[in-house]
Amino acid sequence: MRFAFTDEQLAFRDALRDLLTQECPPARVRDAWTNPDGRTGLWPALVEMGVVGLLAPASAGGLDGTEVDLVALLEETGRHAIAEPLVETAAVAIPLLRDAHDPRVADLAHGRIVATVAGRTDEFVVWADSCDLVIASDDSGVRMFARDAVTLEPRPAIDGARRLSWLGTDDTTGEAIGDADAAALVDDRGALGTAAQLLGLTERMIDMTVAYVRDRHQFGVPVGSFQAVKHHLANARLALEFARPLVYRAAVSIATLDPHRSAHVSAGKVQANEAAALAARVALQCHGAIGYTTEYDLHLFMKRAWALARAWGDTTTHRRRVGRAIL
Amino acid sequence: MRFAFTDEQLAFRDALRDLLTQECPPARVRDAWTNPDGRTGLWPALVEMGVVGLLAPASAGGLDGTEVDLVALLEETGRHAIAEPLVETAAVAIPLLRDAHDPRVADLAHGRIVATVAGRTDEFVVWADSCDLVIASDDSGVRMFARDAVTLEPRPAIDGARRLSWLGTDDTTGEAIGDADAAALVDDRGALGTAAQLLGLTERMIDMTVAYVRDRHQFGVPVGSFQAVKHHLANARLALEFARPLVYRAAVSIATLDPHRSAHVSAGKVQANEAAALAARVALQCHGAIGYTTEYDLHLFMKRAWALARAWGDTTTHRRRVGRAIL
Amino acid sequence: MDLSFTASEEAFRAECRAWLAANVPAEPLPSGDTAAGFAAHLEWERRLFDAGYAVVSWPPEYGGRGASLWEWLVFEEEYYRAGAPQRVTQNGIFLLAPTVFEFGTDEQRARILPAMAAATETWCQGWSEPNAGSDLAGIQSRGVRDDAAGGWRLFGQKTWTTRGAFCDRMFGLFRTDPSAERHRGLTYFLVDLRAPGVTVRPVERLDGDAGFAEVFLDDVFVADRDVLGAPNDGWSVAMATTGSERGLTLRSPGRFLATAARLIELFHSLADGTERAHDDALRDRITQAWIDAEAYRWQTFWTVTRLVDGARSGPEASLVKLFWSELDVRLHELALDLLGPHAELVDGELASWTKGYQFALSGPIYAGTNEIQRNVVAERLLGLPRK
Amino acid sequence: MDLSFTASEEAFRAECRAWLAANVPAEPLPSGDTAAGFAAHLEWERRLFDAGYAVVSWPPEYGGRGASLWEWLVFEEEYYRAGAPQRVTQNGIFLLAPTVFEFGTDEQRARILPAMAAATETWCQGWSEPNAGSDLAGIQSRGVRDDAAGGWRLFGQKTWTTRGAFCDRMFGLFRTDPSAERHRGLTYFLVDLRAPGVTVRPVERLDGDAGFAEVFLDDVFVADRDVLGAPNDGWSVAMATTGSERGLTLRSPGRFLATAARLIELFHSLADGTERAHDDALRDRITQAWIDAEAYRWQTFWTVTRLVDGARSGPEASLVKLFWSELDVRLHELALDLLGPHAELVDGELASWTKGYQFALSGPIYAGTNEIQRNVVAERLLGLPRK
Repeated sequence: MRFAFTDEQLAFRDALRDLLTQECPPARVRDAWTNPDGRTGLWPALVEMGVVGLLAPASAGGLDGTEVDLVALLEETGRHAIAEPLVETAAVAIPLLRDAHDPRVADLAHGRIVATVAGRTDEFVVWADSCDLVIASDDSGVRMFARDAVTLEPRPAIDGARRLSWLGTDDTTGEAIGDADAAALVDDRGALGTAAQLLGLTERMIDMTVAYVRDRHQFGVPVGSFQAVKHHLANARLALEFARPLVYRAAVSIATLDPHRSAHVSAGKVQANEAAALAARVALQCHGAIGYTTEYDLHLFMKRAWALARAWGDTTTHRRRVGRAIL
Repeated sequence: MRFAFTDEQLAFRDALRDLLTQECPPARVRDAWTNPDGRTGLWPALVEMGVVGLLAPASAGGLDGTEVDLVALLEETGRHAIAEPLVETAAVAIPLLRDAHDPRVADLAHGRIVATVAGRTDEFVVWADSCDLVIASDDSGVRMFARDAVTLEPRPAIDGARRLSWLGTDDTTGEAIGDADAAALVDDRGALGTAAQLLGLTERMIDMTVAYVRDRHQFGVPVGSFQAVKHHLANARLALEFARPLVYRAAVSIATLDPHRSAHVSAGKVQANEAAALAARVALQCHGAIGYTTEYDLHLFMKRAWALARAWGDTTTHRRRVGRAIL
Repeated sequence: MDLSFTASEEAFRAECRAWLAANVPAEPLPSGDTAAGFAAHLEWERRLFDAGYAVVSWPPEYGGRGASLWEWLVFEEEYYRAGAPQRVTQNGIFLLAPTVFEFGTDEQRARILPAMAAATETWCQGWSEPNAGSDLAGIQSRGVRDDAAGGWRLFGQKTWTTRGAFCDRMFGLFRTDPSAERHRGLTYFLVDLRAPGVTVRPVERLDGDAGFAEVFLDDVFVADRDVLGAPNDGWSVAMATTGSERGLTLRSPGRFLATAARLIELFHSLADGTERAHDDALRDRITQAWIDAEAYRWQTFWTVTRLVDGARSGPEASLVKLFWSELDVRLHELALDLLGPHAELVDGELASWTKGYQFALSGPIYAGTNEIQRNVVAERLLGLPRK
Repeated sequence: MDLSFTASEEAFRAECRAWLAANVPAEPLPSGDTAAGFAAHLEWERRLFDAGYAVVSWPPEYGGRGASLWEWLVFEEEYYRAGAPQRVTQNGIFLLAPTVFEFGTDEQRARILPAMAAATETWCQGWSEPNAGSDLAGIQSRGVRDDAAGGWRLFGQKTWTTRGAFCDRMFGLFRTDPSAERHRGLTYFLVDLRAPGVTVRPVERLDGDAGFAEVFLDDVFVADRDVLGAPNDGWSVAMATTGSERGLTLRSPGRFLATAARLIELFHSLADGTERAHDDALRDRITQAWIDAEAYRWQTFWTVTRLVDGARSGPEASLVKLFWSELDVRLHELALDLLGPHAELVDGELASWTKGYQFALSGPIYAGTNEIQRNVVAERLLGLPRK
């Protein structure tokens, strides 16, 4: 038993953190809201660093990495609220195409093309306008489409960077790329990646709030010296502490194709959803009115958290999935 | 619209409060645990004051009162945690016998006999050993038995004053005393009476805790000056504030035989259950270890609250009853 | 106890219901927190005024119809039940008017109240400042006496001024005696936002509307007739719990009853015929939200009975604020849980829930955070020591 | 990451499981918080010791078998899984022994630890006093130097001493330098409860068992060899987060996993074949409790990996205490909700849940209230200002 990242994994994560701290300040996330594609423009850097192609075979330009390597990186991208289809491409499409021995895995890993993915119960896809491939799954399997071969109807979302489209795929031009088991794995991978990003978002919201309440004074003392504020933030930290291990465990379960991986992923997504939802509430409440303006950065992280806590399966969906496995 | 007790109702309540403050200090509740009958010995005083016979006709020695009069009195008896089958006799049996034109209503009102009652879903009756009549109801109607005509199997309860018995009534010696509608009314009356007592218990637990945390010092200041303690107690007070009106409204609904009375009673019982459960948690937590001993009085009230919050229908039972009415 | 409305109250209810059914716009108005939406809402307010429903509980001479507190509650229930537009005049009507009734001169009442009722003059609140939020006594904006001109010159900055970008006038507290301590030395001013020296900067809220404003004051002249109450007595004037006899310190139960009813409709429209219709967890939560909305209604009736008997609002108001603000969040959270992935959308008819959720989140913050309200309950209702 | 146990750990698990299956009493022992039950539990503890399972992570010379932290976790999982008796020796093993390992002399270790492991000498904790609960530095009981006799004379009162009525000895803090401030001037003593001058008064707990005691000390002599650490240094000795290398500061996940498993069994036994089996609200809550127990397990594994790498426990321990204590309450509340009216009974086999609920309620109070723990998280982990 050794439940920790390796030094190499931590070094990779730290390098990504350094990159994103430099390249993805909140202003860049804010810009994504008004950029035509809703994205932060970080794709080339993520490709260059090997994040995008992490799970691709070395022969396809990837790093032959595992979900355990990836989960630490996705957590960082959540912390910085990057607006990129990274979960969709790096965590879902690449291993899907890799397992299907599809040569386009190299195009994805090299950043020549980008993919977005809808899980079995999703009606919407994100950032499809700027993607080349659209992958859609249902209970019978997974199909892949050229972007132009599907109907995309844009729908504005609460997180202005997340460009959602209603996805119409009645079209029969898609290629079958995976069977029912692959479709289940698509859901698990998407939920895992989202859960990891939620961990990073949760920590970021806590950190921003701690910094604010240390600085902000009312009644002659820092707001953060009030016990009610302390306890709000302690509760958010508590939720994070008991979400993280289940998300990491789920990463191992997917990497090792553990037969119980779906329940493990769902348990992790439940905890990550709940931690992020609580952190968002606490962050807004402890900030007060300033957190309620879009001039302040908190909303960028809060709205991403709201969106991701419902993406790839909300809390009830995942809790029930666990319930069916254990009851 | 006038949603308040009359001066007469308040004067009656205050007189009862004075009586119980004098006659039913916590020591008397404590004694009930070891008394052979588990009771506080207050029945003659309650008869004398007219509390027991409140709903009985004047011709039977009662006061021709309504549930609105009664609810204020039952709240007081909850505050003092009296251990008597008052809900069973005064709130349920007397109006049942009154409506059935049964002459024994006068015996009950005069305190010559005492009744206990099991609702439609109850398996246990309380204080049956010291009662003369045992009333049991099911979906088809209500039947009444002499105590000796039923099988009673004592079961020790968490509130040592509440003498519970498993009730066996396969016996066919019971008299039919009410139809299916009467059985429904038995449940509503029992739940209303219990809810009223829970309000009083809730307030008492809050009051005891406020007194304790004002007095108890740690770290050189009163424990009650800590914001976490303040907020715990404010939450309990909040729950009480929004439980009370629904219990009173339910009393009016029964008194006026409002067609929606069952939903009103259930809504009141839900709020009273939840307020009492929260107040018990908060009271124990704010007291700390001393509240965890039986030498201190809190446990007498807390255990009564736990018991009554499950008696005559727990929260889920009543919430679902409301749900079926509104959804 | 008598829990029925009188025949005349029921007649009033029927009249309100009929008028609202005939007049509430079929299509929701654009958000009142945008320039175009604000204008559309003002039109609605004026129709409401013309029909006599703008301020039902005010005396007729100021534009009301002298309705009783019970009638006011009936009107509010019907207003929300009809899905009628948000009241963009509410900060004047609910926050300023009670103070004008209690502390204003006859001249001020006659000048201010009818125009407010008719929505020809709209008001925003200038309480908060960058360093005075929960701690309102930290106000630093100041008023300097100008005897020659017969008034005061204001300097400073107000913030989180709801709809400040669209309103005509602002009521606010300014420090006029810099030597006085905290709560003392403040004066309650009525400021013309079109006056020279005023700069209003719209600030976007969570939901993307410019619902807030920052108001900068640089040597803004306010005449003596626009001081409410005595100079340096502004704190008492602002904090007096006034107007309860007109329902003006109450948050109408109609709002939450209507939200609960819409939530139940949403449940039926999304769940009926599916297995979610039998989802006990969902049903329990919706039921509890409905019970809570009912509890709020009956707690209000309980309070109103006391007010009718002549009681004044006290610290119990903090319990009320805690309850409605947290209930409103729960109601909207439930709706979003029902919507599932659609909760992410901000277009379409269901998006009102997403917007409503964001609005609900402000409830536990504004008008005294819920942390402060819990302190008030503990200290003033339960008697716990401040220190 | 490697989330599998080694072959030797698995073999150890199999060995523990087999021994427990063969030896755990078929009928639950009477409560260890009664005189008769305590004696019955001590018999069990001695069997455990004879089989080498009393203190698996201790070095062999003190009665252990030098098990690794992972093996300790495995043992604990199996112990709770088997439904084996509560450890009435735990306050010695978990609270005193780590301090003896770190601060004791060789003589003290040799004298104290083997007898503790063998359950021939039992220990209770003498921390709290009537005026020193959460604020432990408020201790007033005192120790007076007696040079002639080569020791100290103790005076005062200790309270909430768990199983103090049955134990042989007590470890506790006493004020030995009355001129020193609060945390200073305390000394850590080991007191023989049979010594002259000691009076032990049993105190009944919520569940009716005499699980607490008050200990009165009136001129009780304690020799120098029964001082742990240096005189006047008792606070540092008591507060050092010690023993983590033997798992002794961890609350075993096995306990909550076993409770969650029993809860699921209870659900099936009461609900299967009834409509409650499909009650989503109930199922959701049970599922979440199980997820939380799993989260606790994996958070522990995460922590243990760090400890194995040489880290020491820090303020994260407060998060752990918050989580397990509140989870334990939820697990038992759920069981009572399943039991319905039967939750009121204190006899019969299901009554263990009612008793367990009452015990669980002590979790958020003892060993530092959860309010204090949340302060620690906020101040020491998040860096919020104390004042």
